[in-house]
Amino acid sequence: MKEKDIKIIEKEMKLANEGLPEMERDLFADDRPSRIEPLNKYLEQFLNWARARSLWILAYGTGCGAIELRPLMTARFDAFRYGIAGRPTPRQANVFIIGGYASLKTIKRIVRSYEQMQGPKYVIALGSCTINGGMYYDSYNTINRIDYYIPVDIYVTGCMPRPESLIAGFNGLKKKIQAGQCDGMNKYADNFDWYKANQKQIIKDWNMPDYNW
Amino acid sequence: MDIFIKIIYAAISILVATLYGLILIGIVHKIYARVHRRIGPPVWQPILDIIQTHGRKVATSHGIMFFLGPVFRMAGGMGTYLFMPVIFGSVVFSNYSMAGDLLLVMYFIFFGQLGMALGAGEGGHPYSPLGIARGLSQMSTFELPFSLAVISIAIQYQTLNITTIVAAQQGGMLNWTLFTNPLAVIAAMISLLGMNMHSPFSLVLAPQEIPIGPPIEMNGSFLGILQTNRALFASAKLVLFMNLFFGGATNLPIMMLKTFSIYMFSVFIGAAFPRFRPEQSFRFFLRIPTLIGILSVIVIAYL
Amino acid sequence: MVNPLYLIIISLMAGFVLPLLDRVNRKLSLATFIGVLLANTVITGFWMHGFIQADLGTLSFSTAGFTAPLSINFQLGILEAFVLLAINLIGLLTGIYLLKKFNESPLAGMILFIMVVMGANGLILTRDLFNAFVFMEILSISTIAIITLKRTNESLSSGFKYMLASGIASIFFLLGVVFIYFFSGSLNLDFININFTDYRLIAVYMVAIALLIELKMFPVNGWALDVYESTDAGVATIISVINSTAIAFMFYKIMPLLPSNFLYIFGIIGALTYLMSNLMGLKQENARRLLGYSSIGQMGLLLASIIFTAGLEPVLRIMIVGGFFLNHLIAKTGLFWISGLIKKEKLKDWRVIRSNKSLMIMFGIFIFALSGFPPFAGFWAKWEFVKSLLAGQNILIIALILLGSLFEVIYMFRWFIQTVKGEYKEDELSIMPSGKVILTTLLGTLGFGLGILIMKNYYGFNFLFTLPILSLLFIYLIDFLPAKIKGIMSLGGLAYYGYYLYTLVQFENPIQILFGVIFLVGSGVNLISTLNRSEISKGFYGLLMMMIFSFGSLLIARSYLEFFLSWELMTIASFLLILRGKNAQKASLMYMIFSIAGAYLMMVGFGFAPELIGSSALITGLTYVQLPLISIILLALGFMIKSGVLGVHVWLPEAHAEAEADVSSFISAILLKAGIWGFLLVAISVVWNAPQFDVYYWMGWLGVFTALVGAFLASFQEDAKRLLAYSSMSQVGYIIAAISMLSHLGWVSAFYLSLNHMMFKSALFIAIAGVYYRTHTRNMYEMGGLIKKMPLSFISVLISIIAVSGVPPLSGFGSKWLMYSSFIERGWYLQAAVLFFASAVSFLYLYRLIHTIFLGQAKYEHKDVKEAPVWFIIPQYIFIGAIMVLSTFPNLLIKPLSAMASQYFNSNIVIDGYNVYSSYGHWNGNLIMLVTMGVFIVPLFFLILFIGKITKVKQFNIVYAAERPESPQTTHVAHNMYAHYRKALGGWGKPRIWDFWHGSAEWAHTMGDFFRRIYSGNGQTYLLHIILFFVVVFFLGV
Amino acid sequence: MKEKIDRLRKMVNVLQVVEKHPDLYFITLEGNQLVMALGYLKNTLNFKHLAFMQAVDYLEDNKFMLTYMVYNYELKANLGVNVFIDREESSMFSIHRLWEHAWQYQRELYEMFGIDFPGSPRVDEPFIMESWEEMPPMRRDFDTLAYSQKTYFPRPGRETNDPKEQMKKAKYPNYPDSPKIRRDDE
Repeated sequence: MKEKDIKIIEKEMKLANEGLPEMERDLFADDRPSRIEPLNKYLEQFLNWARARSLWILAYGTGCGAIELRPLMTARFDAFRYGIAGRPTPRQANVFIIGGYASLKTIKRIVRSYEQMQGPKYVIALGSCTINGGMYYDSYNTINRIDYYIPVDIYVTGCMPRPESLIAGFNGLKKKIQAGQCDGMNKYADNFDWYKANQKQIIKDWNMPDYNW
Repeated sequence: MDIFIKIIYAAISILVATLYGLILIGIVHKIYARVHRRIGPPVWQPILDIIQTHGRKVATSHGIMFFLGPVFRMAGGMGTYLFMPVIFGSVVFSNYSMAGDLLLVMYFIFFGQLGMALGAGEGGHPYSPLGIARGLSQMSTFELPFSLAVISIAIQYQTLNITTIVAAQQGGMLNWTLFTNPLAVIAAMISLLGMNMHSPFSLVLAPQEIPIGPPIEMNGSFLGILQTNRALFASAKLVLFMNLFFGGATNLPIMMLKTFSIYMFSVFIGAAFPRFRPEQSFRFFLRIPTLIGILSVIVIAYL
Repeated sequence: MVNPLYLIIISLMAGFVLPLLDRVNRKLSLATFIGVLLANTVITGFWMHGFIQADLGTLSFSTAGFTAPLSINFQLGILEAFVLLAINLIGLLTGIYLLKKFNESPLAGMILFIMVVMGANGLILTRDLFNAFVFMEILSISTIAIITLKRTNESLSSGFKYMLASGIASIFFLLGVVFIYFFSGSLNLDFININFTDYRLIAVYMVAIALLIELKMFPVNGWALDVYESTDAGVATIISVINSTAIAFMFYKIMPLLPSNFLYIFGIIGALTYLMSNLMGLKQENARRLLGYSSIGQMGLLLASIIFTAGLEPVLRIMIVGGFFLNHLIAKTGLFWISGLIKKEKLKDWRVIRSNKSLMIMFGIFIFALSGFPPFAGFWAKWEFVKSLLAGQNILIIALILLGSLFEVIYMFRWFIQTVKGEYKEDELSIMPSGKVILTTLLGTLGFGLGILIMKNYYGFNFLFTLPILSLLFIYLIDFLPAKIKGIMSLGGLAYYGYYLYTLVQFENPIQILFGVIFLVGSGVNLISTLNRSEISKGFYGLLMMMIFSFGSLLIARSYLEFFLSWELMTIASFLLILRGKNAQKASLMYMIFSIAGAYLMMVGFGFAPELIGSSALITGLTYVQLPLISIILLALGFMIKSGVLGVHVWLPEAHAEAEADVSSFISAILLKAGIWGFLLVAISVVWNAPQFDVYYWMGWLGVFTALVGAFLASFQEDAKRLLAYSSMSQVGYIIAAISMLSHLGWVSAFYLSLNHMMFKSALFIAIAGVYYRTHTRNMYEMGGLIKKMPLSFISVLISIIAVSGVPPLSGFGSKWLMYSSFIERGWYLQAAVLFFASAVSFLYLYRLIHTIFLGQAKYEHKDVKEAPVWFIIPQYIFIGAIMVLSTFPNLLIKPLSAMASQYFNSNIVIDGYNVYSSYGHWNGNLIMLVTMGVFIVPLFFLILFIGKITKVKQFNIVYAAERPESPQTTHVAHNMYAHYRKALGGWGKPRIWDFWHGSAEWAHTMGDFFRRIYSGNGQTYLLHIILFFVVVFFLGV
Repeated sequence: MKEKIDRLRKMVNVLQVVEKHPDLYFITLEGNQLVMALGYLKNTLNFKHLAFMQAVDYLEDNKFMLTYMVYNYELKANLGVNVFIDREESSMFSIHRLWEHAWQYQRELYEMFGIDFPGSPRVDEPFIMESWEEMPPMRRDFDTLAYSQKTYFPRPGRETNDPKEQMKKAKYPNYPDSPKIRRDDE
């Protein structure tokens, strides 16, 4: 079989959704995420330009770092002037800020929310805990490397990083987006099985579909 | 040939109105930011947002009705706009006002709302019907003072034809309905608060209660269309109010000035008041504004 | 002509001979017994035949070779012959019915039976007062004896009470006779020719009171109830029918002697008896006692009718009195017989009757006959009686009688419904003696035939007006065929009927064609949905066709009676159709009660209306008469009850919800329009002959608030059909308000709305029927997400609700536009605002309907639900197609409708191409459609272009605050969806009208119970009643 | 306070009384008398408020110590009630009928230490450790570092410093050692 054919078959392959009870399998979609190529280079450049100026954060504080988002959005630092706005639903947001440590319980929700975001989507990992576990590196309950579970575009170090560093992170993200280097969505689709295996390794009661559309 | 020119005119008219509506929203953001002592986003931020949402590469759909919901909404906004004359005496901006009168416009507003409600309903998210139930209920209550105001001005001008109503208000500021029939205008302006869904009447989107209500499942281009419509629809409503109560407009700058002022009315009230609970909002509309509306009808019809 | 003496002689002879024959053989005596009764019947039959053949006048037969006044003389006229035939026939049939019993009991029974019949015959025939007394005594004593034959404690005690009462009555009678003789010098009724005024009054008064006591008038009738309760069915028949008839006839004979003010009081007593005994009957649970109350009531009615028809021409009088008499005779005999067959005391135990189909049908026939439904004699009698009472301005009597009749209908139908629909177990089956069943069936057929006879011969109704009944009978004959065949036959029949009406009857007015389309074409399309029935569906198509043909008759009725007849037939058919629903007991009873109340209002309203001139259809005929205000109000109220206007709407949701799925659409879409049609007819009359008082202004308000309240109530329903029912109420409110405007534009919008409502409401009801057929639930919160399973139904519901809501571009907007324009034009500003509010509220229930059923979360149990059956889909799409065509080309409809309305008003709308101009605004339906399509297509293409890669997800793929949904039930927002609105409405959201009607019902029952207490069951109390009655009535009269 | 404890003594066997502070006493009771004592404390001695409950793992003694901290609003004083329970068959009476909110603490203790409270509502539902399959993580014989390294993909190259040493080395080389803080239990 040719490589091309294998790709097509992989694309069409449905997810097993084995974590779900038989009754519920009809209620969840079982499509695999797939790689999406841009239509046109110049159009994509234009869109990236716009994307970089309209960053919609998912309003989901996954850890203690979420406390830094309040000063970021309010009068002191006013991130809205850069086109950074909050959005209450992952369907509409395109930036996901992992706010610090991700516990076992949270990582499940992070994965779900990340998968429910519609690409192109970007992840900012905030604080040391997301990089190597930070001060919780030896905790039984805190994951050490967030990029083993979802693709990350920008890390902001510190414990806690102040809003200024967060804004710096956003600026970095903007530059990356405008340069067309933020391709987390496709990375996730390409390495879907690897990510999924990592996730499943720690989330033992996997009671959701393999990909939360 | 005539038809093609008409279509081109309509397209121009809609484009202008949409851009104007988007800028209007941008200005509102700016004003809110200034009230908060922030700098605020650029006024063209809504346009960037729309490009961004349309630029999403993937989208999820819950079915045909979900797919068509935003289309219905947009059609409702475009239709509402197109069935109104925007600028008095202008050929380009007279739109399709010959298709019907004020009643048509009032009912076409529902077209988009109903379609969107159905689309959001198919999304299956519980917040959608919650928001819609709130929205429909509130809509039914603020329609009452509004319809009383409309009836009042229909009696006043002996017509339901918007162009004629505008024509009757020409020739000086004192000919505006605002001064000839102030009670009706008060009732209508209060119901405009409900229509614009700024706080204290922001029951539908209610970010802290049912974030963000009906469009919670809308993503990508669906959202983009909804946002475009939000701008167009806002300007359509403002144009309607301008035509009915504030003497209409004879050229584009006047139109922008007037609609901007009308919009600021609800914006400032929205910036100053916290949100009502649903039943408080319904009761509010069914009390004072309705009484003012009834009074306006009685004053015009029988006194 | 046989000498009437033979009647007496044969009976007396038999009395002597029977013991001898019985010695020989019981069979022989039984044969003689039947022979005597048969001979009586045959003789009276010959007389009747003779009188019908030739007008012989009245014949007088004297006895003992002398002529009156020297001897006792018998008078025999057509009246006597008729009554004699009737009671002898009943005597014969009852004799046969009791044959088995007589075979086993002592001989005395037979002899006493013959004596009763003889006493009754004598009482009817004789003209001599003292002789009458003798016969009365024979009658009473043999009745008492026959009661006590049963030898149970109850029957002995009731016989004793009877004896007490009849003893006093006899004393009064005898004293009265003595006084009469003393004052006038004669005992012969033909020769008493003085005026009984001043002190001489007491003479006739005593005689009359004696007869009233014997006739069991209120309140001196406590003893009679015990008698009815304790005796055998056959004996009760004798007392209720033979005995009472003879005494009533006696009263008729002494009537000329009575002064008119006393007659009036006696008449009121009769009517009051009817009212009170029916009121007390409300609370009864014992079948025999219930029948007793009914019998007493009927006697009161009979008495009132005898008295109040005194001035009428003889034929009419016979029609009325004879109608009541025969109706009572047949129905009551039949019911008593059935009670003998059932042998159950409690009303609810009568459900065993369902084991015998023909008996059950007969039971229904008797109940319908007793309640005064066409085609039975009671219907015609009541109609004519009310008319004649109205001519005499006796409003009080009408009120008493109609109220009494309403109560009678209530308990009769409650009984009927309990019996027909109650739960019953197979092992409760009791084997009925087939002979008696045949007898009962014979009796029922007799009653039915009699009614038809009156209908055909007295009134000479057109074939078309009997068609509903004939179709019922015909389809009953072929009821064994499968439902599909019957359905297709019905459809064919309906098509031919429509064609026939259109071509041959020649509608006089285009409005008839409009309503013809609503009634007949609408029914035809709706009929398709019934083809889904796979079982035989016994009785369904007969009733359905009866209803549909009645609609047709309503259209072409040329007189009030034709209209009312068709109306009542429609009521019967629709009632029975509703009753077919699984849990329709309460619903159908409420429907019946409200329908009957409405029908009575209409009856009185028609009675007040002036006579029509010529024989054109009502829609033309009514334009030439000026209806008095009272008539307008009553008729309008009657029609509004049928269309479910605010205040009397309580039957509507129940009936819609509980009727079978495919019947509901008929009720909502078409039956309600019958009310509209009637309302329109009244309005047409008003347009030409305006009344002094602007009653239509208030009806307009009523309609407006119906629309608003209906919309609110619909929004708060959990049951899909109930929601649609309230929605119908709301829409009917619009129509009523629009008609009430009495303006051109108003009527155009009313017509437009009527047609539109028929189409979208049919489509909605059929769609919901399809959903119900698949999901087996009506609760909307138990459904959800069916759009993927039933897309076709979804589309039709979608189009329909857009049409209901009035959102452009569909046809609903046309109606809204016309309506608001007309309201503003007419100057009804505040009404228009309320309607705006109502139509905004209607979005609430419409969204709820479509969302909770088709959108949101699908349930596990509906995983394998399929699209509705094709028979449900076809009619929906016919309606949807029609809606779409009319939406695109609204002038197809507006033009003819405008022409219809401009017969009555000056047209003030201008139609220019696709433009419609009113004096206030304009509307171009076609352009709106095009623009809407344009603005719809542009964003659609835009979306398709820009959407990117789209993934179709399933119902649980929702953003659920980073969680996943627990189950569809907890994720679907459906139950109590508008709780916040209800909360906001506060006290305004309470069902006050329900409370009012419940309170009324409660009150009536309490009153019934209260009055029932005066019958303590104690003989002495009864005597006290009699004495008090005697005194009070006397002083009332003086 | 003392008086209250004396009154308690009449009811139950108080093994040990420690006064940390005039407003803070700790007493040790026998496990089977705990519920009775707490009930008496709550209803009669007016310790109306259960501030918290906690467990300490005495691995060496093979015991858990449970501490119930109750508070008296009149005295404005805390009383810690300690009981020792067996570590192997760790189980204690539930007190959710005395203080309804205790069920939440008991659920947490069940999850973190594996101490069972029979009859306590929802005691076996996961509190924060969804899908935890190892031994209860707060037990001292559970090696979290090893578990974390085994499970959570540790990022190589990480350096861990003692904050005190690090600060001293990097910023304040001349800073004197702080006097050793004496702790009561030493």
